[in-house]
Amino acid sequence: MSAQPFLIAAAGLFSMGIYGILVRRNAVMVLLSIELILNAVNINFVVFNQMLSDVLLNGQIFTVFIITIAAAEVGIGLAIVLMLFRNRQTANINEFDLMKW
Amino acid sequence: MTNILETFSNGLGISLVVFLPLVSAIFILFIPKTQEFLIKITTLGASVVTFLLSLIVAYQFDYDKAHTFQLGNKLSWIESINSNYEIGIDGISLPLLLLSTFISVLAIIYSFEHLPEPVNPKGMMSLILVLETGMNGTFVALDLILFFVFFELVLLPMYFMIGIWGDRTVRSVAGLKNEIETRLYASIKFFVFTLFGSAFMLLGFLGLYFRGNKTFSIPELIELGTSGAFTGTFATLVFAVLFLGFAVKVPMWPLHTWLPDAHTAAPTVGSVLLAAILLKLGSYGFVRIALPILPEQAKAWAPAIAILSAIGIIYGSLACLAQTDLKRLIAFSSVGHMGFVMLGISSLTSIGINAAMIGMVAHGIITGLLFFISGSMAHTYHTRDMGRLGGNMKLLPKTGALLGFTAMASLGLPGLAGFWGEFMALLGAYNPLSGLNITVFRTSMVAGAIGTVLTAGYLLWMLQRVNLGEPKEEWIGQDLHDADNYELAAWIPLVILTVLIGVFPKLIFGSTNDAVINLVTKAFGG
Amino acid sequence: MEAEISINYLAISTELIVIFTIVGTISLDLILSKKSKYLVALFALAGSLISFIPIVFQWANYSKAIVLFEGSYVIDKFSIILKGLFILITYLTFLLSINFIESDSYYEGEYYFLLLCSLLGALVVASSRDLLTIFIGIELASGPMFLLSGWKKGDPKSNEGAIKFFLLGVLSASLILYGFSLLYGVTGKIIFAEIVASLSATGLHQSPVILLSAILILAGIGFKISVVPFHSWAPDTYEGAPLPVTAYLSISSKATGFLALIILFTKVFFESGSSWGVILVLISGVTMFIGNLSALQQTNPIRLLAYSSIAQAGFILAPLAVAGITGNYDEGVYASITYLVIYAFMNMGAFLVVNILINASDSENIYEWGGLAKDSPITGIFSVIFFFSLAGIPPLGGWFAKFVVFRSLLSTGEIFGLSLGVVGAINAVIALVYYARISKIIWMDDSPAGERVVTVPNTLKVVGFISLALTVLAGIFPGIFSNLGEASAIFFSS
Amino acid sequence: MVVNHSINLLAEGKISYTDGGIFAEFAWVIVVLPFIAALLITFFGKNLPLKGAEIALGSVFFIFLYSCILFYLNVTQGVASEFFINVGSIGSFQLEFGWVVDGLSIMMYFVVGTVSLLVFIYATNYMEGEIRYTFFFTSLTLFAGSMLVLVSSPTLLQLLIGWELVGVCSYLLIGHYWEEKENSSAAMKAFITNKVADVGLMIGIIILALTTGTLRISEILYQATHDYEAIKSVAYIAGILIFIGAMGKSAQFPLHVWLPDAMAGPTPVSALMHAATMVTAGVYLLGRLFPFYQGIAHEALDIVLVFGVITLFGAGLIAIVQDDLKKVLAYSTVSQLGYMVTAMGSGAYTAGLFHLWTHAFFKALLFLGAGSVIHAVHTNNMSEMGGLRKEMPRTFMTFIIGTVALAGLPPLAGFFSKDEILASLNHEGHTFFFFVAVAGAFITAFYMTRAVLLTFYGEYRGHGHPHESDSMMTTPLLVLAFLAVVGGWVNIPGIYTGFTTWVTTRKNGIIEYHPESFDYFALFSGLSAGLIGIGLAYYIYQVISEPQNGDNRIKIQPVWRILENKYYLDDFYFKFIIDPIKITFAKAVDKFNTEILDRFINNFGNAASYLGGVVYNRLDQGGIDKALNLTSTGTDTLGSKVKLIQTGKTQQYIMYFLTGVIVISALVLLVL
Repeated sequence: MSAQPFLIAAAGLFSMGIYGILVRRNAVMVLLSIELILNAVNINFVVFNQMLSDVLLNGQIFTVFIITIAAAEVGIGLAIVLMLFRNRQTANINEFDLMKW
Repeated sequence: MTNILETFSNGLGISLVVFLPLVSAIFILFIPKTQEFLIKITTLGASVVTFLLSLIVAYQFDYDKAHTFQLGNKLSWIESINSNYEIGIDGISLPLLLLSTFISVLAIIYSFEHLPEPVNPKGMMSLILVLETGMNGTFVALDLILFFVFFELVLLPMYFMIGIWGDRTVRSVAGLKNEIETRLYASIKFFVFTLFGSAFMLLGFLGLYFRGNKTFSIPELIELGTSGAFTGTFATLVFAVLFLGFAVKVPMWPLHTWLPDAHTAAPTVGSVLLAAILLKLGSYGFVRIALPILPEQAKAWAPAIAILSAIGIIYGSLACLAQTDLKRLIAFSSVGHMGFVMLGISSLTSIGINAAMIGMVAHGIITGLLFFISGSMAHTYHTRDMGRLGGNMKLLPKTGALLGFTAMASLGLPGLAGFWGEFMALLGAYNPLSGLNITVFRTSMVAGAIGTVLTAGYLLWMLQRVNLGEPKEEWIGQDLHDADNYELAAWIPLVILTVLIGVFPKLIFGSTNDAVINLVTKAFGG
Repeated sequence: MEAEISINYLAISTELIVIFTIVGTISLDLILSKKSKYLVALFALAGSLISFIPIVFQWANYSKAIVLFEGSYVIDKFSIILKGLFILITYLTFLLSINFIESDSYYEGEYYFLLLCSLLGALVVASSRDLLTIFIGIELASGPMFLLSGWKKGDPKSNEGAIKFFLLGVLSASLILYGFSLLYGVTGKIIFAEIVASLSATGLHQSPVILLSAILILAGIGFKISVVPFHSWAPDTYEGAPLPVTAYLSISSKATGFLALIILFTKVFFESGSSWGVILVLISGVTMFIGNLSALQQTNPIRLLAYSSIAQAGFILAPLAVAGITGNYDEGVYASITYLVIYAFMNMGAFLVVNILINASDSENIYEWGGLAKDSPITGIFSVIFFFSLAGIPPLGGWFAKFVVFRSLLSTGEIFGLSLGVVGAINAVIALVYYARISKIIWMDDSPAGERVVTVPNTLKVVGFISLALTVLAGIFPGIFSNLGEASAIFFSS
Repeated sequence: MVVNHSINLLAEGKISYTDGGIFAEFAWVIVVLPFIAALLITFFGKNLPLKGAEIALGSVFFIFLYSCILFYLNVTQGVASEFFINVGSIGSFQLEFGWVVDGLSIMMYFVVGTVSLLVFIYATNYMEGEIRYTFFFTSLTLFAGSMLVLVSSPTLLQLLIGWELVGVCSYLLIGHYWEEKENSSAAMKAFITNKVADVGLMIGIIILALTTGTLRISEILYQATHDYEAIKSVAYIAGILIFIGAMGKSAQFPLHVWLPDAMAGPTPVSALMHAATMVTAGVYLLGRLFPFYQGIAHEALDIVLVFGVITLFGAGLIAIVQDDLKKVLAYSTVSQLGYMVTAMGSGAYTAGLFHLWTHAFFKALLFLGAGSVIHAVHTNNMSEMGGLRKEMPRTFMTFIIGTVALAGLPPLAGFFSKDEILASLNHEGHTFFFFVAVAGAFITAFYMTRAVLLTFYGEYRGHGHPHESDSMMTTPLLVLAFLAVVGGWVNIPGIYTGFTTWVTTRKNGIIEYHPESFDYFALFSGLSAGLIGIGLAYYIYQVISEPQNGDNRIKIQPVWRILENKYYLDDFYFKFIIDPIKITFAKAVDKFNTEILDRFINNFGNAASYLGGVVYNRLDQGGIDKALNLTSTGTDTLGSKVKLIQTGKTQQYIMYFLTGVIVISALVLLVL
């Protein structure tokens, strides 16, 4: 089975993630968009692993690590967003422009 | 005793001359601010010892082999780039080294009682010492990188000297919207100009390094350069950047604009050191580095340098005629005098380069003295405006007499030091190295000769306005102090030296001549 | 795979000590009462100092590379030097932080814990030789920084800086990952040596996929080293973060990024250097200009330092860029690393000065700092040394850093190097203006607020003198960096 | 090309001479002594009983004695030798000082020694009570030394040094009363005018030195007279340039303008420097280099002649219209210097020097006499004098002797020297110049008689009661009067031509015409011109009117006005040379410096700053907004969507970031 559809799907996911990051105002949604990108990467790794029949399963191991790290990062991200929300009563990232010169 | 001297000849003597001031400066930083006398006496002691050491060096120097680098050493410094702590002196650098140690002593003597506001002996004295290390080091460095480091080392102390103790007059400057304090404008202008030149100069050094067997050693590069290793576009580019670096420092027209501001704004000691030594770093760089390493390019550029020098001479003199500020006038006179030095160098003959050497020393002594005197006067009168001065001979007879003497020396009076540089430079320019455009050089020579008239003109006019006539109303009854003992102690040696060199130029030529002949023969074949 | 697992624990003892310290710190933080929390700090300080011991030992003994985990992890002189640097910088950051952390009611334990985690990440990056390890290293190094940059919880600026940093950081991580996935997809390997072998076998060095992968990785790392156009977060985040964290960000994080860049681009993509080299040349030149010109405009010292460090990054990048084109990696890496090391200490000093001066003047506007040098001459001297070192004025360390960069740029005399050299020279002059401005203000301007009492805590003095000693030493005896050349050579031979 | 100096130049001269022995060897003492004396006066003078004058007097007395000894040696056995001290070498070029002791220099030593001694004695009294008495003697002693440096010089280098040193002394002494701006301006004028001339001299010396490879005068002259090709090619230009130098110092038209102004100095100074010694330096120079001019630069000599003649005539005319007694004498000096230069120009070496010799005595006498008068009446203006012959008999008597000597009546000194010049002109066939010179003699006699009548005859028109000066002042007058009488007897054609022998006793032979007996045509012309001049003046100023009204008789406009305005030469200089340089050019350069160069530099700074602003504010902190706004307005579909993402800083950064990625990808994948 060709790997192409999967890769295209992953690329699509990636693009959707980018779009989300750029367009969504809510910080949580932006976080989720980033998750999309990470998942696109995950798909890539798994597909490549299968496609190349990597006996060491490097791709899959990588995926596991990425999932872990993604979790950690979302944790960090949510902590920051929470903090922001506490201070500013909004999670709309467009309003964070205190330091605009 | 002899044994000790023996060890000195192995580079130790020169190294001490270079680093003793720096070490003393660091030592001074640990003396509490309140111990002013201790600070001053330590500084003086350090500089005097340095001067004595340099005299020992001069004593040990073998004048029969003045064309070779002597009393030096070569120690590993930055192995990874093959840059070494290579030092040594030859007949060209020796007089300048002595000048530097000597003027430093005088500057410190002067500073004993004449510290500029805000008074801070600790800061001032340590800066002078750091400056001295930079100056001495530049004259003994025989490695391009070492040279560069010392060359740049003088920037910081001078920047702070001008910036902290400089002239606080607020004035408007063409092109800037807001008025600015002279010292702030001058200090950053000085710094940026010089750094601009030297940043590119460093690129040039690197170019030489990569084309020249990966060595920064000046003697080795001279060997390479004189055997024709550097040619073509490469050499042109390198000479261009070296020219930029050195010409800014000299300064040559039209890169001189930092000079009047810096000299005018600097405190007295700063102006003295700036004029007496710092400007020499540039012209010394030409003689030590640019000419012997890139002889072909030097030939190609020589007419241009001659023309710029001639313009500098005339331009500087004319600008002097328009000045009302005493220090600024003297500053512009430096442009003219250094024009003579560069004119001598550009002739690429042994006569011309010898002229440049003695011109450098003479300018150092004479203009140094002029700045001493004018600085002291500015301090006494609280103005440098020549329109308000007048009758100085009556008010401050000693200062006035010395000013008169120095002005005479500055206008190139035969029998005083300034004469040789001017006369011999013109002599050199009349018959430049064969192959150079004679018309250009002779025109430059005539321009230079006319410059001597203008020089006489503005200096005598200055004397008339400042020294002669009846004192103005505002000074009568004022408690004006004539030169005190510290000032005289700093000035009289310069006066004596001016006369000595004027009467017996062999003091300089005896050291430089062999070295210069060797340089010219090697680089230009005669 | 039934190979016997034998691990050279001595070789990774630095990392182990740091891990132990991390665990110890967090445990102590849990155990200790509020009053004795200062012990946490002491523990962290001690741990980081102890971790330096193996570095010394390893430097003395490891004349050739020690390879662990089937080539995934390598300890050689190159990595040892950088580990030493990371530890020293972290130690100095601790010292810088002590007063800061104590002055407010911040959580002490976590602070040290997070910094040590970041240190561990940096240590890992230095030795990593496969995609997974290096990725973990990078993430471990930057993850804690997201939190630390938002450490001033009550300060909206800090929050804002943190979220910007975080979002861009995660984005960059995902780009790096996407690049990695492509690399893996083409070769099927994750260990660098094997990837290279596979690429040479298939001859795909210049294939679009590999180039795309390189670009994505470059973008991701470009964020870490804050080069244009990936730099925009830096000023905001720097401004918002606590000052010691900012210092750490601009030194250690940046160094980590450069290290990753060096490892990836010289160990993996070195054969496609002619393509990315040109890009790096452009980035480097533009970065210098934008960084320096923007810095000219700053009145906030931290933003000024932020842009200054952006410009400095351009300088560090320059030799690598040219090395990519000329293939003379040895030279380029030596120059970049030397610059990086010297930059680390002088920048640390600069942050120290800014830290003291902000506290002394209670103002984040440099134009209100007039006359502070008179109130505190020691700070004045520090400022002269560090800022002019950053400007590259001899005999302060910065000159040698600039010098080696110029040297490597001109080494082959090809046009990119020459142009970048000229750009660098011009930028050195521009940079002088704003570096000198700070010295000018504190030394030459009059105090707007009369005499101020400036106390410099001893810990800060220690940081200052260590940085000063290293900065001046680097300027006067640059010979001490000849080891870096040797180390770079070993790095390439392994 | 450089000839070894061991070549025996002794073979050149026609006259036998010796090396002068120990006195020649130690002649340097008289050169150095004044400088030491000047130093001593500076440091100790004020505390001495005569305030330093004794040191000055002592030193010049020694010079006088020494020069007498040398003079005696030269007269009896002939002396010619030179000594060199090396003071440095540049390249293969030797820089040497030294001293030359030969007939020419000994003659100058003697003149300097004698006149200096007398003037010094005179000045101790004349300057008594004046401001800066000690400094005056310092400068005067310094001048004596400098003059000796100049005339003892065996190299062009030392000559140049002495040349400028006397210039400085002149500057110091002219500006002695520098409280008045006029005086310091006069001093400046003297210095600058001379400096202008020195440019010529300097370039001339440079050319000669580089062409011949030596700075030794004797060697240059050797080459000049021995068919060396190199020096021939530059002889003309070098000759003219050196003459320009001489024109400055010896006040030849049009560079004479400084000398009349130089009368601002105290009268002894005028007598010593601006009449007897310093101003003759140019003539001395021409004499020293005479073999060169005569041998290979005779075209240049023609030019010398022309300028000499112009000067002698033009300056004489101006002297007629002066009211200031010293100015009369000053213009007279210029005119007489013209005579000397004319002589040199016509190839009459001895005649020129002879006139220098006699002129030194009688002009010094006249100046000192004038000084005596001025001292008594406290004014320089003859309109405020008159009738002084009764009050000041000794001054009057000696002044008359000086006048007669100057007017050229036998048997006084001026007669012989002027006659020899006229004879030479006649002999060389310069008929026109001969007649101009004769006319000059007439003018000389006229204005001197006028001056005498205005000063000593008629009624006293001034204030106070003038009386005769002290013996300290009148004794020098008497001595000089004696010399003015007998000075000419040393060179009487056909009877005794000792002077010719003296001054031609030198290493480089002089070939010139020596009249064996009087040229009676010249003698008659000159003598009658002088007599007519005296007679006419006497007629106008004494017979047909009172002396003070005599001027009205001859005021022929506009000639008078032109003369009063000195041919408008000063105005020309100021209007067309000095003011443009000092005001227009200087201001322009200064403006250029501050307004253009500095502005240029500062604008660089501004540009960098502006660029920084643009980069930071527009590009770094907000550029993407604008860029996207611009593009989105054009695209409807994407526009509304994209607008959403522009406001937030964070997303703008991300946008920035991603744009970077895309651009780079495009670059790498598409372009490279």
